[in-house]
Amino acid sequence: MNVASLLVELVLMPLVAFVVGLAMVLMMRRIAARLQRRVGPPFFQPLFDIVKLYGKHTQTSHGLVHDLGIVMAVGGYIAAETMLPVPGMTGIADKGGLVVLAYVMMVPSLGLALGVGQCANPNGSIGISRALTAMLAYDVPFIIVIFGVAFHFGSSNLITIAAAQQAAGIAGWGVSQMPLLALAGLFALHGMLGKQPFEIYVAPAEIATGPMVEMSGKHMGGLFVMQCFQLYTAAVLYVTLFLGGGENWLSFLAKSFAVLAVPVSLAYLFPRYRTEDLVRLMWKWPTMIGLLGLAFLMH
Amino acid sequence: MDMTFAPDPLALLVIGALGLIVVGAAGLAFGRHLFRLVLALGLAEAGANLLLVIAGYRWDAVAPILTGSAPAAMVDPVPQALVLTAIVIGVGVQALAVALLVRVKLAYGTLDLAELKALVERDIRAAAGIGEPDSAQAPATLPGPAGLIGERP
Amino acid sequence: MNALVLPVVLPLLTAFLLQPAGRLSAALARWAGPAVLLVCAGLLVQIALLTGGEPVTAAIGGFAPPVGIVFYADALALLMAIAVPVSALLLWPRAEAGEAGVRQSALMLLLVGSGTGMALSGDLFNLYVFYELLTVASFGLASATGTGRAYVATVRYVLVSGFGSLIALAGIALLYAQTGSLNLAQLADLAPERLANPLGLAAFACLLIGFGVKAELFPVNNWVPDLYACAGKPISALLAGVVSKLAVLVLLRLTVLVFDSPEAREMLMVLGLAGLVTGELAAWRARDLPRLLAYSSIGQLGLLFVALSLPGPAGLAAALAVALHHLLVKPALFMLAERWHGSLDKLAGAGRASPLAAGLFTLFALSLVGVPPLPGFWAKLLVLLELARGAGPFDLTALALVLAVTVVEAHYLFRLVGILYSPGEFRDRHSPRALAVAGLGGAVLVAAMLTLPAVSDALAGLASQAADTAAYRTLTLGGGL
Amino acid sequence: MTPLDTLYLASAATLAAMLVLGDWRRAGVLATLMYGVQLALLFTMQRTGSTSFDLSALGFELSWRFDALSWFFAVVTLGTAFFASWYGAGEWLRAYTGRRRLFQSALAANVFAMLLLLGSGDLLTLFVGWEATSWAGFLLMALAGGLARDAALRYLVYAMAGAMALLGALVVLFQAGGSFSYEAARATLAAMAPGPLWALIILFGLGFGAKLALLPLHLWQAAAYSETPAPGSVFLGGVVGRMGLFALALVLVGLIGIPHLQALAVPFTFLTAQDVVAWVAALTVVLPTYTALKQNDARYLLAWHGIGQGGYMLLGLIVGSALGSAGGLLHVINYAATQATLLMVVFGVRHRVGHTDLNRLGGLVARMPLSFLALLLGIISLAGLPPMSGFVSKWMVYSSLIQDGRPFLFLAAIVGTLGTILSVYKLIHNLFLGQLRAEHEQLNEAPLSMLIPMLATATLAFVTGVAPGLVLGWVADAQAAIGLPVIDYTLGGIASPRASLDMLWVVGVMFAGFGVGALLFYGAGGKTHRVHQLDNYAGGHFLDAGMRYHYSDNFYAGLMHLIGGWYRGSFHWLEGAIGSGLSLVAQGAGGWYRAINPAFYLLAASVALIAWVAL
Repeated sequence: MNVASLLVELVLMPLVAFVVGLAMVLMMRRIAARLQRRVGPPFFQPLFDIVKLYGKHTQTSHGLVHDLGIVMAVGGYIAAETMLPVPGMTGIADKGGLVVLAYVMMVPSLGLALGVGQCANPNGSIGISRALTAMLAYDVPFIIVIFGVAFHFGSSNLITIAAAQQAAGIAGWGVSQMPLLALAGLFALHGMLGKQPFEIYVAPAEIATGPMVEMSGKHMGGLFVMQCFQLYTAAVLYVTLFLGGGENWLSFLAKSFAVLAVPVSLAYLFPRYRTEDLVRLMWKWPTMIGLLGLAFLMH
Repeated sequence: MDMTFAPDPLALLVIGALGLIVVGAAGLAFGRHLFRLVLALGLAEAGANLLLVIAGYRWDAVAPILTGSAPAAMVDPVPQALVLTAIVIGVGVQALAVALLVRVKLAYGTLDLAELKALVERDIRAAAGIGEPDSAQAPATLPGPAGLIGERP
Repeated sequence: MNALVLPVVLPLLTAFLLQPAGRLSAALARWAGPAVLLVCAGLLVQIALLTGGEPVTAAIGGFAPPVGIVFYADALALLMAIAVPVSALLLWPRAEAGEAGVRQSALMLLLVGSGTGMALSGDLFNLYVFYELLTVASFGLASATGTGRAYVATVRYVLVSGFGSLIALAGIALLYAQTGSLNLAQLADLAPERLANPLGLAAFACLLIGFGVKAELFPVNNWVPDLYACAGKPISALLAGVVSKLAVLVLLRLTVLVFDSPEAREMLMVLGLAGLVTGELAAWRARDLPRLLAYSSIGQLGLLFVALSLPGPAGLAAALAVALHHLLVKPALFMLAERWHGSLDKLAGAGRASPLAAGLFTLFALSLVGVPPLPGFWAKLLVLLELARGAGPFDLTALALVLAVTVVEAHYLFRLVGILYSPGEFRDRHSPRALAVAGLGGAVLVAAMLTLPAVSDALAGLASQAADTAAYRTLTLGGGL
Repeated sequence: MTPLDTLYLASAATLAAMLVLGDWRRAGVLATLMYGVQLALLFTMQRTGSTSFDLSALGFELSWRFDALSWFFAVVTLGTAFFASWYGAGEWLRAYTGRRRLFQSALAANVFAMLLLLGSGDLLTLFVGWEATSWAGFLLMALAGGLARDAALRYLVYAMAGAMALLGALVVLFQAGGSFSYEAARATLAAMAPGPLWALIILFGLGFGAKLALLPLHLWQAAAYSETPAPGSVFLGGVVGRMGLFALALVLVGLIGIPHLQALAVPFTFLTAQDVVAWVAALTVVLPTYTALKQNDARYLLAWHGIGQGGYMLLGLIVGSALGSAGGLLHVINYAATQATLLMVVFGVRHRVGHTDLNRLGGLVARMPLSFLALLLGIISLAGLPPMSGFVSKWMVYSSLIQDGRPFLFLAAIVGTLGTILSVYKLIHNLFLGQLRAEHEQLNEAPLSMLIPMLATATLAFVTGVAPGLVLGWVADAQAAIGLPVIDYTLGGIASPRASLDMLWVVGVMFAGFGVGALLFYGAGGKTHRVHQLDNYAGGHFLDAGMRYHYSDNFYAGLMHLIGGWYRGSFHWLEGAIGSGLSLVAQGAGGWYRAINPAFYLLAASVALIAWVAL
């Protein structure tokens, strides 16, 4: 691959991710609205939200680290998108791989944590403490899944993983080969997103207690952008690992949206988990399912 | 040894000598009074000396004195010479011990070993400036690794 | 070579003449002792130079062995014999005026004479007599401080060593009953046929216990802590340093020449290990320096017995290395304890008050623990290598115990070093003589480290000579020079 | 004179110079320069090997030589010494109240001893170097007195126990093979029966593990490293524990060999010796890391992490594949740079504030921005996140575990990393973020003499993260020296079909992403208004500076609610139990000597026995 086309891909991949991510946000909000018998927001609402937040007159910053936190949060995901192969584009997926991606995805969280910490609001710090605890919770099943997939396909290169599934057809997909790991992965993915019923560490409903407490204006806008990327990344990663990756854009997008839509619809039915309960849940069921899946896989 | 009892005089003497040593040792082990200990030592020493004499004794021989006539079978003279030396040494040591006992009695007013032990222990501690010994129930002050600091709380 | 007799006879003679001489002139009484010791040391050195380390014998009174009493001086015996007057000179009691001073000097001379005799004698009963003489002298010296506790500690010492002597006497009786001789060379000749039986072993056990009292052998060593805590420190240094080594020398001759059987060695090793473990553990809990050193001395001598139980010249070399190291280090440490006698916790600040003493203590501690490249390490290494060579379960247990106990040793010694160097109120400084003795010990230690190849060659020579039973027998029984 | 001789001479000269000139005002600068000279000499030396002097004592040959493994560890040693000494050369030294000469000499002695250890050409020399390193370390740890003395004494117990285990192994090996040389040992070990081999592996493991602070021999390390004066702590934390890894690499990998370990089964189980070592390493990763999470002193927190990071190195090494062992070895150098950076920052804070209590600091980012930057880079590297070097080595370890098919070890490794992320966030949050205390409002940035080295090591950690190929060559040579498969590397990392990594691109894209993020943030939208650090509201109330609202104590309350009960202090209990047990025996032994006449009981028994034998 020549450098020029690679550069084009590197620019395009985050852009596509952003647009798709906006649509995903819209979809999630629509689903929530439908479940609550509401109409839901209009099509461009996510974009309008971002624009509105950026355009606010009062923009309060608590210092450079506060700003840089947002920069890291957004920038980290932009980098992550270039490591996720999509139909027709692989970016630098061959130079990183699954483990690198998993760790690059932690950089935005760290950025956010730094930004919140600088705000000197104890409620924000409590939110970060919860968020990191939650990360410890959902990462355990997540890494079991990563291990299983990488071991199964004999590589941690996402391109190889996707290609192997596509070559073997649906029977060769991760989800058919390792259903238990796929199930565990779904749990972990959902925990990672911080949506109902695991949203306590984001605490979107309680402004005063949570990481977002000092976020407003551009900071909030940046986090909104990050959320788009986050949804996209999680969905696409799952599709790549278990659902054969993207043969073409149509099936790829359909699978990605489905990955989000199905569990979100189910999860809305559950009440919110406390942090400790989240940890307990994640370390119990998905971890056990994942380990069982590994046991099947390795014998 | 066969089980029929034929009183071999030599064996009887050896048993007697060993018996003296054992009796003396028992006295040393169970005695509580210093003077009794010294006496027990003397008893045991007599046993040891007897053993040495027996080592060279022959029933069918004469005293080892050269008289100029044809030498008959003689008792081995060396052990007897040795025993003489040993007795002298034993007496000297016992005299010294008794002299020391006098000093001890003057210093502490008692010759009871248990009492002396406590007094001396107290004395040494006082001279060194050490408090009472640790109770076994207080391991926290032990000088071992158990008493060292852990990580900061 | 009848000059060999002089270093024994001269001090004894002077000891008895000292009392009347004291009446005549105080100065004479004061200086006669050291002068005689100097002469003795000089004589011995001259003999050593003349013989060049080759063994020589001397039959006393012209009676040829095995009937007469014989002296046997190989390099090892001469080394020990030289060590006696030299140590006594270095540790000579502080001059007291009048009767008491004269008495002490006489006792010291008695100790030196009998000690030299022990080093040189080649006859078991003669050894026993010198041993008793030395014991009596040490009773007097130990109780010389005149405090009540010194008397009590000495009484205890008298009882234990009295009992030890009679057991040794019983052992001698057994030996004589079996062989009809007490000459070591002749015993060595007779041992394979007459002593390779339970009775021989019993005789060895008796002798071991008897001579073990001075050598701080378990279980006849429980007089040690109290005595060293109560007696004057130079006396403790002398007893722990050179006197214990003389007893060890006797046991060494006995094991090499007479009782060279696996059972005897096993007995020696078990007792040595028991002493090693109990001594070091007790030292770990000791709360004042003199007793800490006393316990540690018991432990060190336990190691020495373990080494002594190892067969062959290599085992002997290991034992000699440990013995010489201890001979060098322990007296120096006791001299340092002269002023550091209180509770360990009260020594804080001593490092600042007398940096030289603290530095020397640290050096000795490092060597005792066995930190390379100090001599203590090489001594320990030799012992360990010989233990590993045996490789039986027994040897390996001993190996593990020696290693484990070293950790304990390091802990209590460096806990103390830590205390010495921590800030505190302790201000006592050492007497120049104590510092000089300790400094000399340290200097010799460092010199030995720097000339390690030469020292190790000399050690191997000593060991092979001492292990050469054939030479001992032919030389002694073949008549003197 | 060989290059190695020159190096030893330079190192000895440094020690001598510090012994003589240690009290001089500029002694620190001199020492730094001399360490620099040593480092330069090392770089001029051939990496694959050099020999030095031989000695002979008691019939044993002692020889010193360097191979690529020694060279690799020597670079880390001298590099850490150089930066640590620089750190302590300026204002720190002027403010230091302890004995300077002693301190400078102790540091130089440590370096010299470690070089001697690294150059050991046979097992006896290895032991000599090992002891020298242990005692030099003890000196450095103990010289601050007080708490440090107690911690050092505890270290000494562990170190001596380890050294004695090692000595035991050596003498047994000597008698089995007749020589202390590596070649003889290799041959002996190859032919040895499983039973004795297990015994030797355990003894070597105890011996070297004590310094590496492998579980369960880890309790001494945190306090001993933390209480040492700043540059000493940096040096100890950065590199001293790695000597244990060096020796393990030399013996377990170089002499015994990974295949032999794989073939050596634990009786009655399906485990092999390799599994056992790997699991010890994995537990060393996990447990100390979570102990670190509970620390309230920044130095202790970092020191506990140091123990855990040692586990990663051993884990990678013992996997034995080219990737894993390279990762383990690479982590040595990465970790040294990282930990040095972190400790320098923490001690910089201590220099300014006077303590490192995580509950009594906060908000220092505005006061000490450069320190913050260095700490940020450091924690990213310690947590093993891109773009820092800590990520690269950990990635190699993870990937090798995946390739080797070891899910639980992988899980343990990552759980350790997650714990690290949690606790390093606590570190940076409690130190630099959150509420600024009123008494710290006028605080200055750390002095330049301390800032430059910390930024330099942070830069090193960054550069070797971006271009790991710069140092992977050293690692590859070291692998070859102990007979491991050699890693195939590029400038940016690893190129292999099973797991590839090109940090040049990854970091490039990350920074491009940050650039875009910054552009989006600063280039678009309304102008931000920056409020003062002390201008805060919470729950509608103005928070004035007199109110303590920094959320610091029990930072992960929710998590601790869940896992708090798992901290049982079992190792402390074990240590205490051994100590008390020994103490009991010791009391018995002391009682034997203090009792009135026990000897006579025994003697009476023995007389009876002899009488029985005689009759």
